[in-house]
Amino acid sequence: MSGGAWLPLLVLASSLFAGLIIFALPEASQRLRSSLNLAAALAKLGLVAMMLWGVYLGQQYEARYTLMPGIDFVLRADALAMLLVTLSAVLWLFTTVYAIGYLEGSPHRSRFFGFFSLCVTATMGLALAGNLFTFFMFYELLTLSTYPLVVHRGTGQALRAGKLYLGYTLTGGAVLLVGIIWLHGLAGNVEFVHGGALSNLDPALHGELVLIFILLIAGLGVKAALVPLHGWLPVAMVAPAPVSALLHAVAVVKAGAFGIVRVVYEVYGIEFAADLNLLLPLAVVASITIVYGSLRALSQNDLKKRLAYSTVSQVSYIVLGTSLFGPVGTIGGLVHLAHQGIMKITLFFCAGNLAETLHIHRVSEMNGVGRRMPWTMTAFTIAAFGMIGVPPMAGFISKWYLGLGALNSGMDWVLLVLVASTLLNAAYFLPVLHAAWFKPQQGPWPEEKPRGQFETSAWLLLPPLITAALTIAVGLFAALAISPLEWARIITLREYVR
Amino acid sequence: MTGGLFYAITGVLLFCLGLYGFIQHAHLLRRILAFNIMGSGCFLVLVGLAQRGGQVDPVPHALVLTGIVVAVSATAFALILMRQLYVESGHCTLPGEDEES
Amino acid sequence: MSHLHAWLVAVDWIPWLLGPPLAHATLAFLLGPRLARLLALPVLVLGLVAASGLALRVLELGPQVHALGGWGAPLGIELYADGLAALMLWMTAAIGLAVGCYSLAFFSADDRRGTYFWPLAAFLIGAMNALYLSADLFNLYVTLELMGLAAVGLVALSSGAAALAAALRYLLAALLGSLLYLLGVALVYGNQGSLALAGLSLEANLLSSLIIALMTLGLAIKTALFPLHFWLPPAHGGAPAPVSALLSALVIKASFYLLLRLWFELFLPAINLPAAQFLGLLGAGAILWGSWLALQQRELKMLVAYSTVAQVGYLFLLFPLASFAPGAEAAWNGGVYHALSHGFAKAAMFLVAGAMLFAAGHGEIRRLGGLGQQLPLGMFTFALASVSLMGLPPSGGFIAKWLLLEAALASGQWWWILVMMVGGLLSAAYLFRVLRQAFLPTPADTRFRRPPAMLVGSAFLLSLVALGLGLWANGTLALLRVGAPFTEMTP
Amino acid sequence: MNARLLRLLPWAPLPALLFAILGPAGASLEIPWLLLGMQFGLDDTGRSFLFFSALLWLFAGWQARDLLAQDPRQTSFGLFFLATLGGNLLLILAADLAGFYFGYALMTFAAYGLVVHKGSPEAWQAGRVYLVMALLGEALLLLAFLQLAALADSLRIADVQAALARAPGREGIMALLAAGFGIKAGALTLHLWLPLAHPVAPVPASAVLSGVLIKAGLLGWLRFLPLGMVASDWGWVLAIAGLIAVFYGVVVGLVQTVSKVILAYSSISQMGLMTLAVGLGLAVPDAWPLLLPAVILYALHHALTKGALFLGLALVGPGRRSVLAGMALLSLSLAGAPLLSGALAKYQLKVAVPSGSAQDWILPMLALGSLATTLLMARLLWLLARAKSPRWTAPPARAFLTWWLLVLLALTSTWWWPRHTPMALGLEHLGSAAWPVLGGSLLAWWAARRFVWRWPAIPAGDLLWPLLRAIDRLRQAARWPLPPLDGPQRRLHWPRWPEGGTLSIGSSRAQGLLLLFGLVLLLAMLWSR
Repeated sequence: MSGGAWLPLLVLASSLFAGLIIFALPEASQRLRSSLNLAAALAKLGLVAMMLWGVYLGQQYEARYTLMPGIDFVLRADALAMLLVTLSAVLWLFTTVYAIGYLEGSPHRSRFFGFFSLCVTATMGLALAGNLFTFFMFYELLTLSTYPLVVHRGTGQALRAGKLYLGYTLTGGAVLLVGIIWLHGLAGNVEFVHGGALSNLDPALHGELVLIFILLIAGLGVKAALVPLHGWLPVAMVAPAPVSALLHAVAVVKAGAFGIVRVVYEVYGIEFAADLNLLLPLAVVASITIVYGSLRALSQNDLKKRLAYSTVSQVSYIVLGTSLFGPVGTIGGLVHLAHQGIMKITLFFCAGNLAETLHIHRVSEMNGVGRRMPWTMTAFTIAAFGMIGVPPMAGFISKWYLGLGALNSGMDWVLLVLVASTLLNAAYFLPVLHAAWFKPQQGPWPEEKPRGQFETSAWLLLPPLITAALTIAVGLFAALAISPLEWARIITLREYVR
Repeated sequence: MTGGLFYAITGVLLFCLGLYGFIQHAHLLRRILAFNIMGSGCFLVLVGLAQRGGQVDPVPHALVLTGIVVAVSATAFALILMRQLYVESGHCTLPGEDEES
Repeated sequence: MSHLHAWLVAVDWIPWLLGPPLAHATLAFLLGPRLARLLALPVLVLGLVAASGLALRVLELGPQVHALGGWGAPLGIELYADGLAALMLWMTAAIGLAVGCYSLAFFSADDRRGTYFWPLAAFLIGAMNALYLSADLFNLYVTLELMGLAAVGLVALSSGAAALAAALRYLLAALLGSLLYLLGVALVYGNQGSLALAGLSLEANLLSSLIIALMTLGLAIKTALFPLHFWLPPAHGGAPAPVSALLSALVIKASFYLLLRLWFELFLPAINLPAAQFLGLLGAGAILWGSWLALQQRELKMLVAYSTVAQVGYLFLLFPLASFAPGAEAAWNGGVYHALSHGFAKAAMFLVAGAMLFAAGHGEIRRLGGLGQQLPLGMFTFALASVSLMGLPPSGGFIAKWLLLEAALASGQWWWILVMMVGGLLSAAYLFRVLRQAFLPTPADTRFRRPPAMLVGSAFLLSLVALGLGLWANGTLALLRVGAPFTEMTP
Repeated sequence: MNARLLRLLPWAPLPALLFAILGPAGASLEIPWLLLGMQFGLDDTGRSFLFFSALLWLFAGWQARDLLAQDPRQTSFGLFFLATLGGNLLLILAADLAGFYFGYALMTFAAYGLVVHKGSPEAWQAGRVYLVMALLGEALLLLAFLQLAALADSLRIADVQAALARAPGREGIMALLAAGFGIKAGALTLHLWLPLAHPVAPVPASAVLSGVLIKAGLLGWLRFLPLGMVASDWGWVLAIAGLIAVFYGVVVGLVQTVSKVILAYSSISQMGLMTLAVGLGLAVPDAWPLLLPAVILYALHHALTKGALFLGLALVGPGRRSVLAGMALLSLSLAGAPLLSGALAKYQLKVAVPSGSAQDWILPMLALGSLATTLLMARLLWLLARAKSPRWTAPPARAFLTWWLLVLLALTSTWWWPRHTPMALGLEHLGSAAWPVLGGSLLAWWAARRFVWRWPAIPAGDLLWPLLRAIDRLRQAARWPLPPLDGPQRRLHWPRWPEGGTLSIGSSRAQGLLLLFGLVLLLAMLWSR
């Protein structure tokens, strides 16, 4: 069954054209820009919902265009793609709302929102990409469209961060490109297929395939912030809070992690990857990243930096799940793709609220902030507990499936990694919560004038509250048919049962 | 050694001589002259080598004529530029290259 | 639509590519700048139509031969157009049109430089068209020389000793290159008794080696291959922006085109691996050294000029990669594609650099902060062009890089992969030196002028084409395959 | 809103209480779309735990309403109180792994809010220790749960338990479970947080912490360990640890000077008894059918009694001798004095101890444990009687009323609780129940006269401090890259250890005390034979 090609294209176009129009808007036409942004986000959400329903019913949406002989540009909405697409569409809406509030009155908003939309377009594109070539196109587009967001403030620090970001991601992109082309040379046009397409290649090529795998993972690992390729991420947090939220939750790191998922499952095929003994090293790298990121997060006083290192750690859960052979681990990795996004975006929203409302940037300044901004800190608390993996938050579901997956695949030691990470997560989140809720405040807040009837502007407050509610909901109602978990299960079914 | 080959070898020698001058000298006039000597060498080679078969080949003649036209116009252009440079800067050499010999 | 299509295919466009520019040049020279300005757009549009028509014709009917005035080879001049030539012609026409529009705004009607710009530019375009269409070695020499002289004249448009010196340096280099080439031609004729490219083929012997060395060297000088690039930065960097665009985008491509033709039609039987690798090595040197120098530049246009030095290096990677199968076809395609996309991107970049200079009143990169607000479309254009130069998708540069990498992997020459990766990163490094200015606040002492819309607009269109080359590779490559030396390998 | 929250607080556990009493046997509910497919069920064990938990929560809530009426942070307290309550009830009712874990975690984290409620440095320190250890426990449990779920391929706790009994690698999982729940239950060496955390919380919170929350660990053991299914040597480890804890809690508790700390150590001691029972059940599966009701009964008794004791602390004040009398009754009950609820619980335990060689040394130890408890309780009462709180405002009368109601319930709880083996109130049992209490009282009386000022002061948290110091040394030595979690406060209140007067073995008083102790030990062994 084919549902046609127009839907994936429309999904891309909805943010692409919004972005282009926004570029052209004069700085002053704020209302128009905001409405356009929101309208585009809502339109995209609607389109994605349509597509999601179609995919659920087993329809195929595919747009194909031959770019070069032997190389097609393919957009295909399969179940796995829809996971990231839906996540991005939902979180884009919230982030847009948040960004409108966050950047109220600051300069260069046209540029900001323009690139913001481009960034989402790129994310959508790489989610929908039907082969490595298409994936790479959007992967690099993402790099380019996020750079202006990272350096948006134009300070020296931001520019340095941008430089580092580019250095890492462009190098990663180059390595990835080599891997893709090499693979292209060996196997022709590598489409993403359930179960992978490489297992029937000549066994003599297996050595090369291992090398290619290393190249691909190294290239993707930069964005996924695998240790030791993670250096850009903690620095890139100088960007405005909505950007950090987007980078850490949906766009950049997810691009890397998602790519790894695609490579393992739909290029190599998990069984073939297991035959080549590639999974264990991947799991080890992911585990090291998980523990290392958490350890570094412990000693960060800057709140956003702490969150950034936490991202380093958490994103590798996805990679870890990917490297566990067997459906349960797969579910764990995939579902964390969505869960981590929801939780981390909440945390960054809240960090942004603190910075924007009270000019709090450091953990040591957070004493007693819970009483000044109870709603924000409630959202933060929920997300933090989710990150730790406390039931019934989202993180628990991920951790549970990852743990079971590890046991099923015979990698029992992964449990220890999970537990160590849980403890470390607690060790760097709980002091923050303690300071916010239980410590007395030190001196008056810098700005005590209330912004509206809420503790901060409603634009800033609503998104984290909603995502925090989602954090609970996706965990609590994980067994419901519309939850990410169920969707991950559908993907896994299609991945393993051929 | 036929006459043709002799001319050709002379042409090659001229070319090399011109090339040496072109590279060695800094004064622009000398370089332009060197260029002309190189050009002449080329033409000699062209005409000389074409005579191998014994009979006269009309094609190189046509070519050489064309080539001379090109060379003359190039020379003229170069001279004008050089003059202009002298007017503007008072030097007949390119900046950074001093007359040594 | 189909009528238009049929008509485009039916007409023999080759004369239309030569006559109008040359006529325009003559008229412009005789009748002065006002008429030249008036005529410029029609002629350039006609050129684009003709080039498009020819491309379509070649695509559908195969390589085209046109005997000028009804005289065939050897005495008459026979013109020949295959896919490669059609593409180069189309690039010349398209960039020519954009630069023409740009120049209309750039040179005001009473600008002294305009008086000479129009005839010289038209002459340059005509000469290039002729070069792409020529099918024998001597005609190629003549067109090469004509093109060189016109280009030098354009460089000399800027007043001042520096510009003159640059022009002279350029002239001397061009002349030296031409003469080396001419000597090669003479030797070929002496050896083979014919100059028509179609029937020639060298055998592997000492003389052939000498010929190859002479001609390659001569053309390498004209293409500004490292380490013979010394003349390029001052000439390209110092000339007025539209001239820089023409030179950097088109002129060096013409000599490269010639080298490509010779190497894969005339030289192929006589070349050996070390020679090809040597050219590649020089290309690698160009990539690294040119990028490194570009990183050091303070002036915007000099940075762009050194970027050309670096980008030329990629062109020369074609030789080691395409000389020996496997991967030869991909390398060939990639090299040509790089020439194309670099042409559009670099033209856009130089044009927009001119607009930036106009807006800021100076070209010092460090003080360009705030341009992002003042010239948003300009900055965007620069960014688009940069994307192509960095070889990032979706752009022509990316397709080129992809094909070259594919060839390198297929033939196992992994060292070129490293070079290309490092080169790509270096180009990102120097281009982002400019792009980051978009995010800096405006310096206090800078006052911006608003450039005419045409300046940025034409550059923007060019950058879009550079981008479009990445999206429309299929058609472009199909055209390139017509008459290509590797057709036997196509599926 | 704040006042209303507090006013409504006590009624929150009421539905649970009613359900525990009236709920149909074997009631179960499955909500497949919740979490990982949530299941609830009410078995006999669950009903007992639900009953005493809800009951104690009810009373604690009542008292909180009165005691915290002036507290500026009463809303915070109320919210954490409710959250802890919710977690507690959920874990009791949950019949699936994820639901249980959810409740357990909710309870653990919410209780942190109760522990640090006062916001004093001591509270923070206690909170940190509590949290670190609780997290370690959660981690161990997560390890165990994941393996269990993988083994059973089901999340039903019953299936999981059965699967564990069958599994070839069960010993490791059992160890994880024993340790993980042991932290909550305050098992020996895992109890370090308990004497710190229980005392710093507000009185109503302390009551539920000590009365109910530590029982969650016990419930975890009951639910997950393959008790009565398969024999494991871990059982002996648990049993011995429990037995040692009985005395360890008393010994360290005796040297405390704060009444709430004494109660906390008493909890350790009492939980030791229950640990012993669970351990025996694990070691000797055949004994479990008898041991299970004993454990449940004991848990019921201890929860209500300890809760009442804690709640009573807030009511003891000048001119409130009657409260002291109530406390004395509760203490007697705790020690196992005849006719009170503790005696029945202890008897139940005694008869359930499996026959065989174990009986020979366990039964005397139980008697001795009663004696020790008596000593500890005497110390408590002695402290309470001497205490002079300068600023003490009497709670409203209804607080006393409800407390007395609770005392009544606590003293008689095991008598009317239906599920225990009938026991005659024969004199022979009366005697065996009475002598340790009598002996302990005498000993206490004598010791109070002689050793009042010469007790060594072991800081609350006992082994925690040397442990922390060792970790700190290690960190300094190894240049650990991690900074201390929370800067300067780490240095707060690190008691020197031991501090205060030392007990010299060479002194005649000490020798006398030791002699007496040995004598009583001998007696106990002879009598219980």
